[in-house]
Amino acid sequence: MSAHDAGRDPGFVEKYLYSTDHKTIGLQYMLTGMAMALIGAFTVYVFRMQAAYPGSSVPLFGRVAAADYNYLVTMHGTIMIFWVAMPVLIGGFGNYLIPLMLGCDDMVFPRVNRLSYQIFLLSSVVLVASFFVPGGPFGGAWTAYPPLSANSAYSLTPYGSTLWLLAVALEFVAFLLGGINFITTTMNSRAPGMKMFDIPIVVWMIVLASVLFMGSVGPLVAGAVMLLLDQVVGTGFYDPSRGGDPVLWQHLFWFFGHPEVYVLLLPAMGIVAEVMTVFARKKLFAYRTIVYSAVGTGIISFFVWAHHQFVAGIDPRMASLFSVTTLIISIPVAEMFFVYIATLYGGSIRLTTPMLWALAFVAEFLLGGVTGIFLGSAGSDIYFHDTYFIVAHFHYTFFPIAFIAAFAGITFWFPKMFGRMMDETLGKVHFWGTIITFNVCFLPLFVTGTAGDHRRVFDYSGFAELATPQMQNLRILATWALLAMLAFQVVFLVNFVYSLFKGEAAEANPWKANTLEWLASSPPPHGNFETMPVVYRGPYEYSVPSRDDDYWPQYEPGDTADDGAPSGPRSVEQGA
Amino acid sequence: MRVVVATAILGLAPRAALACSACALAGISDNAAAYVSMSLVLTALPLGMVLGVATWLYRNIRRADRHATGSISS
Amino acid sequence: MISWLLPQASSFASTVDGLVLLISVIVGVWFILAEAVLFGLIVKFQARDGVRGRYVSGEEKTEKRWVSYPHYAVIVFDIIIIAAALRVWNDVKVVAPPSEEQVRIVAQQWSWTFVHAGLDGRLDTADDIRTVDDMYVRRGRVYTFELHSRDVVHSFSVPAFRLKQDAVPGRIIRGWFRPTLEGTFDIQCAEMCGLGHGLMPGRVHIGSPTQHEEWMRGLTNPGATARTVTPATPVTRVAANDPAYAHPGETR
Amino acid sequence: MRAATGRLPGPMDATARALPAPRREVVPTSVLGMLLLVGAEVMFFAGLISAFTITQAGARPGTWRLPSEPVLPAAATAFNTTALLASGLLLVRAGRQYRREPASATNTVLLAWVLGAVFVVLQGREWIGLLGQGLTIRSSTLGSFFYLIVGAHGLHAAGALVGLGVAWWRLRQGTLSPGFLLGAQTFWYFVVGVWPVIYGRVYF
Repeated sequence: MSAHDAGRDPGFVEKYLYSTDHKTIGLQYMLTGMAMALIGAFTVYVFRMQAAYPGSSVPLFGRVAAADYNYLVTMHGTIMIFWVAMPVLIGGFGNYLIPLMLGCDDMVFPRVNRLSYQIFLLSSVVLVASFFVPGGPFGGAWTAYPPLSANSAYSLTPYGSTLWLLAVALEFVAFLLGGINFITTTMNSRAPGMKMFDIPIVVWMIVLASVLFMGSVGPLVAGAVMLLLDQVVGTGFYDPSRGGDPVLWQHLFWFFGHPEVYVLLLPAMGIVAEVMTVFARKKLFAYRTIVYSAVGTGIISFFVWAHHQFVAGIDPRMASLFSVTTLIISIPVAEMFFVYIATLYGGSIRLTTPMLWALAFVAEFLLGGVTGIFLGSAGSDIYFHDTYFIVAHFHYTFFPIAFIAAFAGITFWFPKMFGRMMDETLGKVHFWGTIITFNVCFLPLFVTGTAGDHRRVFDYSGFAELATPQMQNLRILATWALLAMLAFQVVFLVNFVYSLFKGEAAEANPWKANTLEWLASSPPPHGNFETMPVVYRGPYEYSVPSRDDDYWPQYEPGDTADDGAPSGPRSVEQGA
Repeated sequence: MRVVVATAILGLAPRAALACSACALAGISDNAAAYVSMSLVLTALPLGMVLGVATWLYRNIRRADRHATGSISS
Repeated sequence: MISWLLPQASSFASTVDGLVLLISVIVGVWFILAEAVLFGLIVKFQARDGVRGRYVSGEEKTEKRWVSYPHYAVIVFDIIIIAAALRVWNDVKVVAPPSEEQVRIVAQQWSWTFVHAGLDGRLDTADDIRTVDDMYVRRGRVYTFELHSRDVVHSFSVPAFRLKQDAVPGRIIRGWFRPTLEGTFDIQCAEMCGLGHGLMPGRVHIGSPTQHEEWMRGLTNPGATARTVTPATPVTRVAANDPAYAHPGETR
Repeated sequence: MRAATGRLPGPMDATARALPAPRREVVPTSVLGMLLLVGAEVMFFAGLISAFTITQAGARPGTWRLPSEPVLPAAATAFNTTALLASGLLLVRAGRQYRREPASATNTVLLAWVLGAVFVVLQGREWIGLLGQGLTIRSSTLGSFFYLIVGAHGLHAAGALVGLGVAWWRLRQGTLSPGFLLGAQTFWYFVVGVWPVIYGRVYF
């Protein structure tokens, strides 16, 4: 507890709404993300109902017109990526975990951190406000290709598209400020004794993700400013009749857009690593390999963006080049997954709810990963581009990232965040309900996509090849699975709220884990630790043979490895 | 072998590029060149900057670690 | 695999399908193997009383090889896929056979206009035939197309051809196809192009040489050319479907 | 043992806020934070410059700069550029003076600030002139890019001047923390350093 705060009870506003405490900010990010997820879920419910039963009146919404369908798919994509995955994985877990896991009291720039959340909240408000302006919200897909997005004569949403763009730009500023904090804190505020390779993987991953984000977001912000000027001032940056170039936006967008995939993937991988090692009681297999693979993934991710534009009219020779780099990125990512699977070998696996989510992440993401090969290969992307095959592919990557990994993290750190355990039975019902319905929902979409079903189509009746009863049955199957999946999320919400008030009280380290956040009491007070921890070893010393306990916390004094000369666990490793 | 042949075709016969929008308009080959060169700049710049900052950090972290251990032994 | 769901109506359709099959086999085997190992390990190493986990750092060479060998295999398969993918890409998008027929495709919100070269085989002559939403081509001929857009980015997609190409305003994009199957197939707009994006269907009619000639003659005579002046069908359908279209900008 | 006493006294400990946590600053926090921001800003300007270059190369004849529009005053701007560069050099000098004896840097910081302000004011005058001659943000693609890029830089310069001004005020009051000065310096170097690139690319 910092000196000026000691002995003073902050009021409600200062404690919960206007706090500089990283834990409060992290939870604010997470809860805002969860609230936005409800809007994202509602949009998908409406447009999937329209896809399954075109023309019928959707309960709670009414009849879906073409413009409604377009804005619903646009908002679903935007919200789920920028307002759910980003705040929960980066803003939420990043803010909550980094100072705790590094063993310090707060971020290095606490007020910048608060500003980051406030800007993010403002961006959410702007986005939600765009639902209520004349003309309706923006409906030009989350990629917002101009001239459609640049000119309201084409998009017919004069205010919606501007508010959408403004919201996205504000959101980027928020995460930029957050990223500065994450990186600086990790470099400068580690507990004494914590070397670079004693940092838990999840912190590494969030830091690398922030580096990727900050390296790639600039050009998109530049492009967004240009688009904003096109919309508001009437410049012609993307208007070909006035010397502009519409393809330029695609480059600027995807230059950010593809690293963004890894910005989200890496934190999810980090969360899964923490959960897996704890519940397999295993040291993480090849820690350094994971860090290096993540760095490699980050570097290569800057060379792949144009694979989103194979058929967009770019130079076909350039497309060949990007096809090669895209397949190369499968190498470090595959390496990470091999390492994760290898971590299970020789473990003592406990299938608790967080562990189930973590294992499901690996199992489900594998399918998302391998189907990406079809799209990275320029030759087959000609066919698959903008079909439901792509939709199914990226839901097999983003759903594990934004939801499965997030559920793993929430169920794992819930005792730390709120001081109470979550209910295991409800957790498992929620897990199985979500996983089964998720697969039933998206596997049919691979089939319809392969049959030529293209995206964002409000009504298939004009397409003889797509309007067949077989295709419609698959769509209806996917929609019903989606409805069931949404229904199962109620179980999670009930569990969350119930456990928040009535859950079994949690001790400081209920999972017998090694990392520093488990030293603090549950929930940790402002300032985090009663006495600041000192780090003696790496974060994954589970099942060390020479010890009675099968875990060995980082903060527990013991055989300290001196520089260069491995002792304690490291000598064991050499004997093995 | 096919890769070699393909690369050779791509390199030697740029005129065969048909779906190349950037080559289709008169005088627009400048545009294609600008796209390629600016892509290189945009890709190399963040990597270079990150590499620079990372090197600087790495040196300082090593010095800090050495300093720390040194002060203990003394 | 795609051919089970959709006919192969162009000369390169089977090439694309072959690539998809190759990738499916390779990644399918990998996927099943990886899942099998994952589930095998989960089942085998369940927590049991009195059995502790093993201490494996994974930093030793002998341990690492269990990850390295599959990793080298991934690289090998990547190279195979890259080679195949580039060959197909090259055949479809980079190198074209000599042109035999020409057609100009103009995309706009929300219809397709096709300018057929007519009997003289050249565009921009008096006998050009313009049709809306219906393209007429002859089986077995190499068509080169010019893709234009009048307003926003569209994408000319013919699933039965395995062909897709974006239409970008301000640019002329060229490509080719050779129809190999007679019949009528869907044309889609595959890029979000606004309100009527989902209502922008077109059809490609592939005919035998005699059928095609009949079409050409039928479309050239005065009675049939009236077709070019009818309003694009999707626009009227959009208007009927959506009140917002009739009064742009008005609150719904 | 090693770890328990492993706290490295950072160079800024004397004036940094009282930290209860034993922090090990491997590099000055404010500089690292500012460098990360600057990195993202450099990418922002790189995006603008690349958009400028691509659009210029792809523009059809007559759509880039209308014949009625004035040529950008490269020669007059050379003077502004010199003022800005001189301001950057002065700030380097101020930093050295500050490390020897903080109070001695006051006038150098002020001079650097004034030169920076001269740059911003002269750029503003240049804009007024160009607007009068018919080059507006909507008149042509060149106009759009000119006002966007130079304007974005001008905003950054104005923001950096506020920071530098606060640094000068605090220096005079004797309340300046080294971290604040380092942060303000880093950002000003970015503003100065990115300008020659913009000048070379946009004005010629």
